[in-house]
Amino acid sequence: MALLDLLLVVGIIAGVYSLLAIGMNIHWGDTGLLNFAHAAFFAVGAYTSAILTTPVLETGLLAERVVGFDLPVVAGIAAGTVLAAGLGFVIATTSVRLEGDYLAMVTLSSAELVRLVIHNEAWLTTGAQTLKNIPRPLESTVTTLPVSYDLFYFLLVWGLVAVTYLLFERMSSGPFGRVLHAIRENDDVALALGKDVSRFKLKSFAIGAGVAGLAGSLWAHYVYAISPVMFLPSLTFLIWTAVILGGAGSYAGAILGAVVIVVLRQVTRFIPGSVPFADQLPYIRLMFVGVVLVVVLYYRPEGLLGNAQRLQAGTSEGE
Amino acid sequence: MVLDPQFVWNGIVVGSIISVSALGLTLIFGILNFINIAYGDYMATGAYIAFAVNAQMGLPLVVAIAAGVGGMAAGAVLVDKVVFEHFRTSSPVTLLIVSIGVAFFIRNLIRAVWGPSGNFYDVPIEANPSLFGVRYSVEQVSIIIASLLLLAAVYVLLRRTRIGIAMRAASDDRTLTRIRGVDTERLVLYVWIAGGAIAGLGGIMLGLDAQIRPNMGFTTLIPIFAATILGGIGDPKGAVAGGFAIGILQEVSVVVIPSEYKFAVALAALIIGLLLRPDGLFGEATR
Amino acid sequence: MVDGRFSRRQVVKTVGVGGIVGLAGCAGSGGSGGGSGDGPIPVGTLAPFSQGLGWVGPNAARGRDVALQSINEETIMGREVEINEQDTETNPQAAVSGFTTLNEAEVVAMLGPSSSVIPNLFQPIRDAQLPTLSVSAGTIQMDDVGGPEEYLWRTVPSDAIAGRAQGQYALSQDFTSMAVTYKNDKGSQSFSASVADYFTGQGGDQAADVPLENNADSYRSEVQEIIDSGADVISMTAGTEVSALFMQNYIQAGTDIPLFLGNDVLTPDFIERVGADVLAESPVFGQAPAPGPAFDQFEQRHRDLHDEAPGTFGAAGYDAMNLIALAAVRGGAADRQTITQNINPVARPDGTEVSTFAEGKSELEAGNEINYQGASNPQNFDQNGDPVGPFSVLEVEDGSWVKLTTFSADELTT
Amino acid sequence: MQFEAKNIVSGYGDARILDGVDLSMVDDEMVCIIGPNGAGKSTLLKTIVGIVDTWEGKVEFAGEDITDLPPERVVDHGICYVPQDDNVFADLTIRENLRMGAWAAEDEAWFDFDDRVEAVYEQFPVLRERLSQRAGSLSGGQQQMVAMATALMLDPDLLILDEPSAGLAPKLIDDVFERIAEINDAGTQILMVEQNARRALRESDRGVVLDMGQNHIEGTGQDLLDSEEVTELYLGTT
Repeated sequence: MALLDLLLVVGIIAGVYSLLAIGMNIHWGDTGLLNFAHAAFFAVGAYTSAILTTPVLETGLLAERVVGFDLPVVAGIAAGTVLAAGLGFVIATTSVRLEGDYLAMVTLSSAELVRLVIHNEAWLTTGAQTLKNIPRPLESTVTTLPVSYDLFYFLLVWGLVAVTYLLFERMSSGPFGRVLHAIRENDDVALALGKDVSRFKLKSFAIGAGVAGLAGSLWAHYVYAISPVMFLPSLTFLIWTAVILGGAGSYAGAILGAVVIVVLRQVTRFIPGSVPFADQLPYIRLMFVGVVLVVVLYYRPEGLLGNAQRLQAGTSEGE
Repeated sequence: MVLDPQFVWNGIVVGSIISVSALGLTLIFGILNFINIAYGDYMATGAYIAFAVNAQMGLPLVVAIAAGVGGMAAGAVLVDKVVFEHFRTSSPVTLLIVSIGVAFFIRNLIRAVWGPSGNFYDVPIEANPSLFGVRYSVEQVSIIIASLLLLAAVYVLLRRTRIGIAMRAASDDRTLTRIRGVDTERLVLYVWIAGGAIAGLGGIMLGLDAQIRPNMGFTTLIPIFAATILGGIGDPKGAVAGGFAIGILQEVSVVVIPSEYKFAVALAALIIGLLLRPDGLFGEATR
Repeated sequence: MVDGRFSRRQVVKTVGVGGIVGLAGCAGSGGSGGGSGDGPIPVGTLAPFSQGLGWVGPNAARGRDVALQSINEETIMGREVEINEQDTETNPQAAVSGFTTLNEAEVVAMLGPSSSVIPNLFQPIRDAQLPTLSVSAGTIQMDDVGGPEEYLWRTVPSDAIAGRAQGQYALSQDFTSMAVTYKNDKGSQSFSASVADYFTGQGGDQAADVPLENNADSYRSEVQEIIDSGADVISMTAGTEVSALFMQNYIQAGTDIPLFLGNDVLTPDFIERVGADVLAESPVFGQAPAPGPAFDQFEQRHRDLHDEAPGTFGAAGYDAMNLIALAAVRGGAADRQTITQNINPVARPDGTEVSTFAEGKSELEAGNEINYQGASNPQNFDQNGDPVGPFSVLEVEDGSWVKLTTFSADELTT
Repeated sequence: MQFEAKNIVSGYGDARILDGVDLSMVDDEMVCIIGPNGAGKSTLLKTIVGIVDTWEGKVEFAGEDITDLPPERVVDHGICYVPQDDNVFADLTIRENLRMGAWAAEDEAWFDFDDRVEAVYEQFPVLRERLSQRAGSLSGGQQQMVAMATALMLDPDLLILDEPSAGLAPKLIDDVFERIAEINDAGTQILMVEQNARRALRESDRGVVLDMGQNHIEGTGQDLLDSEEVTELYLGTT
């Protein structure tokens, strides 16, 4: 039983990461936008949902939060998704015209700015302190059923992954997706087709950010408590690795990449303390992530499930 | 609100460090034409090599600085040979992502070798002398002098020497530079040597003024990028001006905004800088 | 680092021996787990071993291994303890999967996590009924949580108590205006808020409130801001890294405003980092739980085992391991319920005072109740599983922290 | 000197642009390549100087094989090339541009930079007073002068020009062709691609018509100008 519990928990984390990767894939895989603000969208989803669904309960010296609504979880998740999409839209309106690597720097800075605000505006977010007692959806109902809550949540998360996957797959192969692909390959081509490139980029950015916000909400309602240290840039980089590993442009690849990353992290937990360099293990693991990123980009730039031809059209500029 | 001149002095010190670091970054960008996220980790590597020589092996600081600067110059070349060289024809975006992988690797290698917590060089901590109400330390004065010397040296290199002119030419138009008979791969080598050495020096300065930490470079990367971008990426003169602007703004900002938002100064400068003046303070578009 | 490898070798040795015993005894027991059988008793350590708080886990683990050494010599009813370490980083995702991994490994008790992730685990700990002793979470967010019903204790005192010790001493020195400055994170905010609350509650003024951003290059401007605020005493709370940099900038500023440090840095290591002479010359104070009678022998054994003095939370790790082991001995079984029910009894004030596992085991086997007197503090728990005990105010003299005065537990809790 | 390109095949990516081009030149000749847009004229020049890889075929100059040399090595064989666009370093001063032109020889004992600059000024007197001006701040015609002056710094045996008159005002076009003729008279072989075909053929010793990546017609400049087919298909009615 305990092993099943572990598998479910790892599965839930992998599901949340998959949603993040799906959101990143519409930006990078479909549209060719470099989004380095994913951790911020994740954070906005988590915090919006948490603030909306908790009352102002905290007492004591560190209880600085004065905002809380105690709304149903569903409202929180919906609002988290929408607000994250809104943030994506705002960031994109200012910067979507910038060239790829400049966009990366603006989005990275924006994400850090968001984190700084969350960290310091305690009246809204509890600041550096943990925002705790976040309710789990349907907890009282599920406990009356003969299934564990983790199983329920696992099914909920993966159900949403499946729905999102189908939606995005359909969108990507439909007319909207074709315009995004045209933009990814060359702004000018899309322009020549009479498409308002900026507007499509904005939509893409907002949609992907919304999915990341959904992931954030789901995660907040699972772990009971959130704090700003969960949303460092390294999370964004990890999702990048997942998307590139899985294959930019492929939603199945994005999910696969996320699952591989989460499972790899979990597997290394079983390495006994007796192996050489065990103390350095956490660092060696991250070094390995770096190596994977470079090696994949060199030997298999299209990733595990990506489409090599499309990739070539999108990213190699030549001299 | 009274502006304590101490804040300005602090800003000049921080600005010197940012300027030097931004200079190395912009040199590399000029020729390689991609944003190297691992640059901050090059700085940290330089600082740690010097730490190993100074605090762990007990050799004098001067020797340690030479080792850190030289070691990182060699390190930058090594990273190029192992990684970046294989991506020479890739797009700037691919290279940026590759550099994230390199950054992950280097930063965690440092943690694995030297541990995750901070260290200091073997320099005594004592009350600083003060002049006109401003406290200064020997290290700070050395940092400012060293950065001015370096900035002058790089200026001379880029304006007066043949290699320097070729570097500027290559950052302007790589193909035309080859047509003129320049082996740009060799130039790239020189740029990694110079950029790596400057990164190492910037890291050591930062370690001297602050603390040696595995992520010291990564966390300084945003102010450095802000300086580079504010000054016009690829433009050394702009990088220096941007560096001092960011450094002073950041330190003086505590008078007007809560100190927990000090870091936001660089973030905001970067965002606004990119949005309003993508070509930099001095305005000549490099892209 | 050399020290890390050294401690690891020790664990490897004990695990190795235990493993062989386990193989021999465990053949038939299948999945019944660590709670029964003759194999090694699995105990978890869930702590930050990497990222920002990456120093906490190793420090506590080294202290734990000192206890482990004698526990595995004496054995718990013939069985050794086998440690399973999981890293929480500072991230709930890592904490949750680390916790589930330990739960899956059927550990019977856990040396618990830091304040950064503990709120994520309140409920999972209750669900798993896994007795957990946090070795580093001082946060006042935990003041009203814990005790046997919630399977949760901590072996470090609440910041509220430490804050009072600092505030009382400051007031007794006739300081009236305090600037508080703290690393802008959860733990330091908690400590700092306790100090300020007590100080202003007793009639003092708060002159400034200056957060110290993590990863800053210098705190010179922050130091200057504090000096400019006109405070006559500074309360500074942060971990070793931020404290060391702040101290450097404070000393360089040449100010003579007295400075109180937080709990986490009252270590020989910190003196070494900042410099013994300069700390002795500056008006710098700190406060720490008045160490239990066991501290000196713990420190010596720590030096013998690891070749270095204990770091912050080392003694707390030692105490937590001893409490778990003694609880199992007292209850006569190494399972979660038994340990949960016996933590408070082995630390009860009316028992015979013991300060090592060997002493405690022989007293328990002789049928006597015991009162474990820890290395980090006496480890007497209140109803929320928080230790209460006396606090000392310290200053640096000749390269070590020496006691100036001590406040009794009564003075601090009333 | 003998220049010989045989059966050149090359292109970009998967696109085959040149499909077996032959070209030869002898001492002091000025040869002009004309042809419609997309015929591969510029690609031929880029292939010769090594910017575009040669897929098949062979290029020889003065008896040496230069087929697979990178651009920076082609210069060593006395061949200098002036691209059509982006042919000066905009951020560099004129003097610095000239120094870049002299790069390949600056360390050689026989080479005297100042002498060479003097010589170039005599051909392009307008440059003299603008020495420390940024090349990017010059007019299009002046930039073309700088580009040619830079290419002449090494006193090349073969000068390759890609559309030297593109985008220039008519008066300046005369000026440019005058310079080109002078350079040729001074003993430098010239290979150029020109859009302004009539004018170029008039100045040239020989002309080559390139179409669909292959040689089409070849002859002296005058022959081609007189040819009805050439006039009709490639020179238009201008």
